[in-house]
Amino acid sequence: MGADLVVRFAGEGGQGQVTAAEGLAQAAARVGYHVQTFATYPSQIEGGPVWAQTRVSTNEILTQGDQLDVLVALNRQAYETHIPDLREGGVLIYNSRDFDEVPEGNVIGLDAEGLARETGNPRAANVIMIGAVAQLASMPQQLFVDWIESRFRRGRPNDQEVIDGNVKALDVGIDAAIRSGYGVEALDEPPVIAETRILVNGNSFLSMGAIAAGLDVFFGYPISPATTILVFMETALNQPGQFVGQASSEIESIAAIVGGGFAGRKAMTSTAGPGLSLMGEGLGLAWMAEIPLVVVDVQRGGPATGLPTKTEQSDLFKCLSPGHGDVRLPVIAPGSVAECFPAAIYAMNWAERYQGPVMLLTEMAIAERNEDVTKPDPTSFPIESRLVSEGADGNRRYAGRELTPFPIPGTVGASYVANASEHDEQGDTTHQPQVHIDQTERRFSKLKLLEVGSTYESENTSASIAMLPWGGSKGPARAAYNTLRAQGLDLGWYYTMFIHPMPPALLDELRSKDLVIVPELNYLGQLSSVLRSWGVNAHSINQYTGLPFKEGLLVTKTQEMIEAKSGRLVRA
Amino acid sequence: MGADLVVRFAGEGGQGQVTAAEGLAQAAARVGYHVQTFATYPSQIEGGPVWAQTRVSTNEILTQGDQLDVLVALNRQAYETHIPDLREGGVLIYNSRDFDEVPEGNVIGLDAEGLARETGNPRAANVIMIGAVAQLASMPQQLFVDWIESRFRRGRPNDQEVIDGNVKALDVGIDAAIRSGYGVEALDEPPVIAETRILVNGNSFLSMGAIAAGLDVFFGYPISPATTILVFMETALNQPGQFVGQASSEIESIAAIVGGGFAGRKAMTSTAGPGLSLMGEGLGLAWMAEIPLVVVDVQRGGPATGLPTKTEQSDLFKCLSPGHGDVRLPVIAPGSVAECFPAAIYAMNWAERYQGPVMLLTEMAIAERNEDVTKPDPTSFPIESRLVSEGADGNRRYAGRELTPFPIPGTVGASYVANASEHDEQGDTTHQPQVHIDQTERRFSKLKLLEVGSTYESENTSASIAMLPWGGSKGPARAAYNTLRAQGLDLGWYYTMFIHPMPPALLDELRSKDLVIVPELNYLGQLSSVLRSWGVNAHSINQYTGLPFKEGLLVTKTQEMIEAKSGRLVRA
Amino acid sequence: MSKRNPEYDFKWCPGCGDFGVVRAVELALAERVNRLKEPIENTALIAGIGCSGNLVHLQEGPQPFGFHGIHGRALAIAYGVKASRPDLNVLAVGGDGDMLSIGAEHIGPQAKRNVDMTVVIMDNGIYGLTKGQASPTTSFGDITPTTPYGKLEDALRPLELYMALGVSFIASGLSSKPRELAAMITQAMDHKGFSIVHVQSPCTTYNDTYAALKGDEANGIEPLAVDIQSGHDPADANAALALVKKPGIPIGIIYQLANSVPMHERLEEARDRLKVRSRTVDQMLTALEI
Amino acid sequence: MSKRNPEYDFKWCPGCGDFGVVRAVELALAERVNRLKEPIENTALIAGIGCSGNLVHLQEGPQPFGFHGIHGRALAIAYGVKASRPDLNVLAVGGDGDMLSIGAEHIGPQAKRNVDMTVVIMDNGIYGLTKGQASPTTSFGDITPTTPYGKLEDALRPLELYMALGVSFIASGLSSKPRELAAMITQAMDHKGFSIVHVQSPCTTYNDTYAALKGDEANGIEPLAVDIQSGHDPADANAALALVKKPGIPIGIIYQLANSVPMHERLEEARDRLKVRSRTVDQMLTALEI
Ligand SMILES: Cc1ncc(C[n+]2csc(CCOP(=O)(O)OP(=O)(O)O)c2C)c(N)n1
Ligand SMILES: Cc1ncc(C[n+]2csc(CCOP(=O)(O)OP(=O)(O)O)c2C)c(N)n1
Ligand code: SF4
Ligand code: SF4
Ligand SMILES: [Mg+2]
Ligand SMILES: [Mg+2]
Repeated sequence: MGADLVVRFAGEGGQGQVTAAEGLAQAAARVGYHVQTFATYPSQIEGGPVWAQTRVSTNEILTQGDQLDVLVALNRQAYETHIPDLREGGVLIYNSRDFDEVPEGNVIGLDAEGLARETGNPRAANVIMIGAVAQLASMPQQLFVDWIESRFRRGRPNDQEVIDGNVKALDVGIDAAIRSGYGVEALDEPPVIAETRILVNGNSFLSMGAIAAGLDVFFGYPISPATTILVFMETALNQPGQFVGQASSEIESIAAIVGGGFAGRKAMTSTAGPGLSLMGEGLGLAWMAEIPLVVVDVQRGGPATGLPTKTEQSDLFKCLSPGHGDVRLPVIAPGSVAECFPAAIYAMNWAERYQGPVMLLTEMAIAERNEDVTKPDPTSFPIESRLVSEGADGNRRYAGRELTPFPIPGTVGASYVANASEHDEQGDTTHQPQVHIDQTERRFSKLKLLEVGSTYESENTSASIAMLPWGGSKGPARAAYNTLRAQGLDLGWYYTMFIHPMPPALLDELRSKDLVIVPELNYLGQLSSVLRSWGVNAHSINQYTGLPFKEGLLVTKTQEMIEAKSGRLVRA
Repeated sequence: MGADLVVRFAGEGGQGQVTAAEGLAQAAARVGYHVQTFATYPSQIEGGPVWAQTRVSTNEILTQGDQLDVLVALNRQAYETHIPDLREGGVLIYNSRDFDEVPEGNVIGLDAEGLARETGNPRAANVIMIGAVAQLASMPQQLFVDWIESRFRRGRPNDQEVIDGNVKALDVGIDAAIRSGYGVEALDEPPVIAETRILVNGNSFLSMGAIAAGLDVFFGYPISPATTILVFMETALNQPGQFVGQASSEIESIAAIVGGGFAGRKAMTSTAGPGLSLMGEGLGLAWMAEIPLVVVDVQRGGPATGLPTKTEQSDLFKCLSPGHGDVRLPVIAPGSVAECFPAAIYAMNWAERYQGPVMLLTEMAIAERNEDVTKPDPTSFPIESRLVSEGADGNRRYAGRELTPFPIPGTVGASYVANASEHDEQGDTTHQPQVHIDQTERRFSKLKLLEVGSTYESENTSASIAMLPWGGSKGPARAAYNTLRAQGLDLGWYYTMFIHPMPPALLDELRSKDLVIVPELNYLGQLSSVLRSWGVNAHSINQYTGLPFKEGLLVTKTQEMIEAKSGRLVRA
Repeated sequence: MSKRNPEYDFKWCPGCGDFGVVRAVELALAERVNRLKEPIENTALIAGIGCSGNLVHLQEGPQPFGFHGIHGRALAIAYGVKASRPDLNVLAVGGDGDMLSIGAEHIGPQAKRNVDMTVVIMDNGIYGLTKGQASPTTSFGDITPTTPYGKLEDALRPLELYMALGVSFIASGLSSKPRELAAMITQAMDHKGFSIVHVQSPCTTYNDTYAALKGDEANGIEPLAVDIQSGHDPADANAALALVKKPGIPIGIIYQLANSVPMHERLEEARDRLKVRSRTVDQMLTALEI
Repeated sequence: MSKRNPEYDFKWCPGCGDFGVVRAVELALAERVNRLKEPIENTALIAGIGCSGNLVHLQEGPQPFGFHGIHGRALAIAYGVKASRPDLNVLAVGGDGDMLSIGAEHIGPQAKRNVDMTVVIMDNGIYGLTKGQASPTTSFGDITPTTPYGKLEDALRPLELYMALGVSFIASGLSSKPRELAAMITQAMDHKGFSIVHVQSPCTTYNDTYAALKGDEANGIEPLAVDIQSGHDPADANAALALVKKPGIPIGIIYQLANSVPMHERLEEARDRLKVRSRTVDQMLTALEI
């Protein structure tokens, strides 16, 4: 019996890999296992190399899994690409149509398409594969029958027929696995979890968080991997007074949410790198005119058009300094699907609290993967709304160096000019040196408000060397950390989703370390670079493959870095 | 006798301050003095507070001058604003129309407009003021008669009449000063300078440098303080094969120069902060597709629309990381008008040498001020042009991790796809992890080529504390440095216009210092922050007033910082 | 001018057409406040960047809410304001460079959505604030600092563009006639949908077109600006198109779509028709329970 | 497909209209190479981002120089290429989202300059690559992931827009007729000035309009696409305008300005006429000598 099962379905786009991986996850989650999926595919609608992976576990899942227990290779190229990841003793299920000879090892050859056609349902090839996988891992057939039922019961006349066909396909797969005689370690009993769980991906969970925080209006332009947030909002945000608009470009999106924020609404957009690059001027405008709003950046591979469907953490510099001039935006970066919901609430609250733009920085690997998480109680999160001007002295909008009440259009006596040129307290343009000093300091002093209530994780804080991952590298980093600690390494652990402003106590702790190791998915070592500018001796473990970290690699790289500690680590 | 004369003309827009200051400078330069002007005005066409200043000196001029020998106040408000800058013993010339009582001190009241009308040339009020100033500083009348001659001799029938009127006005001013009995220290004899000198502003000199480097095409959208480069190019770049276009926006500008660079031409645009913020995506494209081009950013006050006609050094973060993803652009920042010419040549050469985008970062205070500089010999600068593909293997454009020959459209056998998505060696899109690794490293490795031949200034290198200014803060920093050294302070001096990549030897020296003091005109301490991330213990002296540093302030702040050296200096 | 800040330091040049436009906006807003008994604070005035955009700071008397943002984006910001707050009266103002060059992309989308707002475009055929460069409406052949050999690009014909994009209300006015202009702005604000009032507002410093607009009948110089004849029916799209295709600049109400349905009414109608029911976050979460 | 990279992994869906467009581009370029004895490397093919833009990688046979940049900017890049190198044949390709939504601002300026290049717009009335959201040409009322209650924005009428912007050559084609389309592209490339070939190129996955375009005469369903009658004179702007204002989509050459003078010829003419003499840098410097 084992704690873990990692299965990968790999082939050409259109062969149902993603459905298979999600089906496996849904079925396993239903009986109480923890699950996590991951999929990667090229930027096109049909075809191209696609693979999807599911990890099922009795423990909390930190990574998608370095090594495969079962590899389902739907064509030869997939076999060649992925076979190195199959662990010793693992089982390969391959599409026998595409192979002239039988590969070595524990292998099950299946002509899935042919068999599917025989069941009368040519599209059920991936269900056959699921059946074989389920059998290999000794998972009960009923689980998957239930999943088929829930997936295909849609109130159409031929539902039963489709369901029966798929169950037949399932059984074909199960039979084939039985006949092969192979198996992988059976899973332990699922854990008993008291809380209600949901299975959700990062973008949906983030969207729900924003709505829970009171989101009123949303404008967005389609772009992978952020489009699903726009699409989610289209049907979710439709109460009277709410509005969702597909913008004509990201330049319109950012300008429109600036308009929404100015109008007194809680406003958001979502985009990815290329769109973010177009929002630089608009974000500067929001900073300067003090307009609350949230921009979600779902990172993909950069720069430029880059790798639209791959994951990376290379937009941090851009989020902190999106435009020219003295601007440093607040940035919150969730580290897992589970954190997306609270992160969105924090981001919305921050925008309202300091009356300015906030970056919610996430990434493809979190956005699209499904995870089981505890169902949150939306009412348990404090929701903040901006301090509002009553009108009496509304047009001293920009008075002083502290937060002032926000004048909402329509409020009698509160009119002012929201101004992106340097301005006096009522928003009239002026270029007097003292005014620029005062207003610059006003804009930065408001960031202090965001230091209240933000938290961080820490562990083994007495160690002089610490690991500090950010965003989606949290899970793999934690897995590596656990391994290294188990090996006896004296390593500290720190983590926060609050990148800027960073909790001051955390920053103080980090400054006291000899070395802070930052695993991040970029070339430049963006967070470590920023941390060094903040006085922390931080250095990165970099990866820029378009894929998430593997635990094993982080273990090795961390060991190497600690050994090289005395060397020159700065990358200019 | 003295080395220096500092005169300020202050009033309302339209009163001829800039002409007066420039006239004084031209006349003084003609007889061999060093001169520097500075003007500041609001973002509007008529009216508003405007002042212009001229410094005349027998020595090389480092700053516009902290204290005034003569203040010409054309209205009451100007008097009130600027009188604190008049040094003890200095002379105030004021517009008596606007004053009810006579101000204290050495004052000359002149109804310049009334007197001008009497001379028959109502627009000559500023020439009267010049006359008074000249007399105060004991400068020969003939100097200004020559200047008037050269300025108003335009081949029109009434030239002589206009010239006579202005000479009359000049004499009125001279008489008034003589009658007053006041004077300021007379200037020493001008120095004898062997080289030919020219009087030029930063934007013109930069433009000429770019043309000397072989600029073919230029596209730009008007924006202060960069517009004058576009306007310069419109009439300067008109040989067959050259092209200048007013773009419909900065998004079009950047895209068009990307097109120009791709087409095999040397291409440039110029803009200021708001335009730069719109170019983030296009600059990422140029980085990714490896297109040589130069973007001039003439910094003004930021963020957003900010302070369009004021000076600041707050776009450095944005220049280094203009867009999303792993991008770090080369940045060259000239430190004076004199450096604008070579800086433009270096920027053009760099773009060609590493085949990618280069930022030429300057600022309003350099762009618009006039300085006397040695006339350069354009043929004495080595001009570089990209390595060109002969066609034989042109479509392995992106092969390997080193520079490859650039295929010029039209070359038979050299076709490829210039691609801003991740791509293989011939430019076809691919998202394979290894390709992204290789191409990312290729893009960064090319930056190494720019470390060749770049230089820096250094002085008193044994000191453990050093000053490292950048851009237009070089002059005031040098003035302060000289004063501090004269006071016996053991302070090192470093300066380079090559901000990124910084000369490696310089970076090594800086890393060895206990403290590197970076005077910069921004709030965030942008260069010191970057230097800290590069392992240098750098800290900034910040100013964000829209105006250049004064020497005196830098002296004080440097002393304070050295005293506080042990304190916490990092600004997060 | 914001009442509490008489020192606000921006000034237009003497004779600048924008003086007439700000007067017209003041008149139209005052009339609206009076007629609808709606506070002026219910109006959001979103300005572009240019001499023209400074109108937002130069209004005399009671002040609407103002927004002075970045160059070219007034319409996109105004769209966000109106989508968020259909109860507000949204007015956007800007220059020909702002609205027809860098901001040109924002007209079509608002027209297609028929966002219920009014745009006043101050066309002086030049970039005023940046000192006289050519704009899209600068005439072919004109010499400016950026067109030293004469402008080599054809001039844009804005009224034709608005027609092609389906702008549902189009008027053309003169800054020199602030009362007439005010009446047009009033009508545009009353129109349910996206309305443009395109104003000839000469730049006395860089492109003084007063004389050309007015003509000199005595000396046989035809005026560029021609009043639309009283028989014109703005509801007739073909007649409107014919009008804008003629040489010269027609002055008056050019086009008004009958039964125009603005964006927020379209949305309401669709939500009602489809009986769209919104779910609470808790309901969304519950649907995902394992 | 670049000849040395058969593994290039982008694929269009079966039946995608873009297959016909790439074929037409190949044919037109081959014909040009043949007729003008000009190497194919003299053509620069500038692509937008979208399924359509991938055309630049999917050409079979001899390859022109290609550029695959960023979303919406193909025309602006192409402008830079042509301005820099009037000797190149410049062809830009992209989708309806690319060219008419995010990139909409770039059509007017190139039209006004009359930049001598050809644009092929693959209009499928949808955002293909991002999985089926509404584009400016998606019909009013259509349900897509971003218009769950039906599209509430009016559809853009691109041909009318091109006419209003003064595009000097306008053709409208069908991806299902690659030879006819190739002939249009040839004519557009031969035209001296800014030319647009607007192609109906259905998206079989998200917006399959093949049937609607073709109609079903037997069952009384009028085709959306209607061949232009042979009597039409493309030099007649009024006739062209009338054509594009009719319901349905006219197929054929809609408009061609007679005696069109492209940007680079305008510039040359002005430089010659004014006898513009360029100064060396040394001369510029000397003029500033003190
Ligand atoms: C992104 C950006 N680009 C350029 C500018 C500089 N700029 C300010 S106003 C203006 C154009 C002014 O022309 P117009 O819109 O016609 O207004 P006018 O001054 O003529 O009223 C420009 C280019 C800017 N502020 N922002
Ligand atoms: C700045 C930016 N925004 C958004 C995207 C995402 N994106 C890629 S293609 C596309 C639209 C595709 O539609 P269309 O242009 O009609 O081309 P099609 O795929 O239909 O051929 C979008 C929005 C992007 N790449 N860059
Ligand atoms: S420059 Fe022209 S538009 Fe600007 S204020 Fe002066 S007259 Fe008016
Ligand atoms: S999604 Fe549509 S446009 Fe894209 S390849 Fe498939 S059919 Fe063609
Ligand atoms: Mg204008
Ligand atoms: Mg499309």
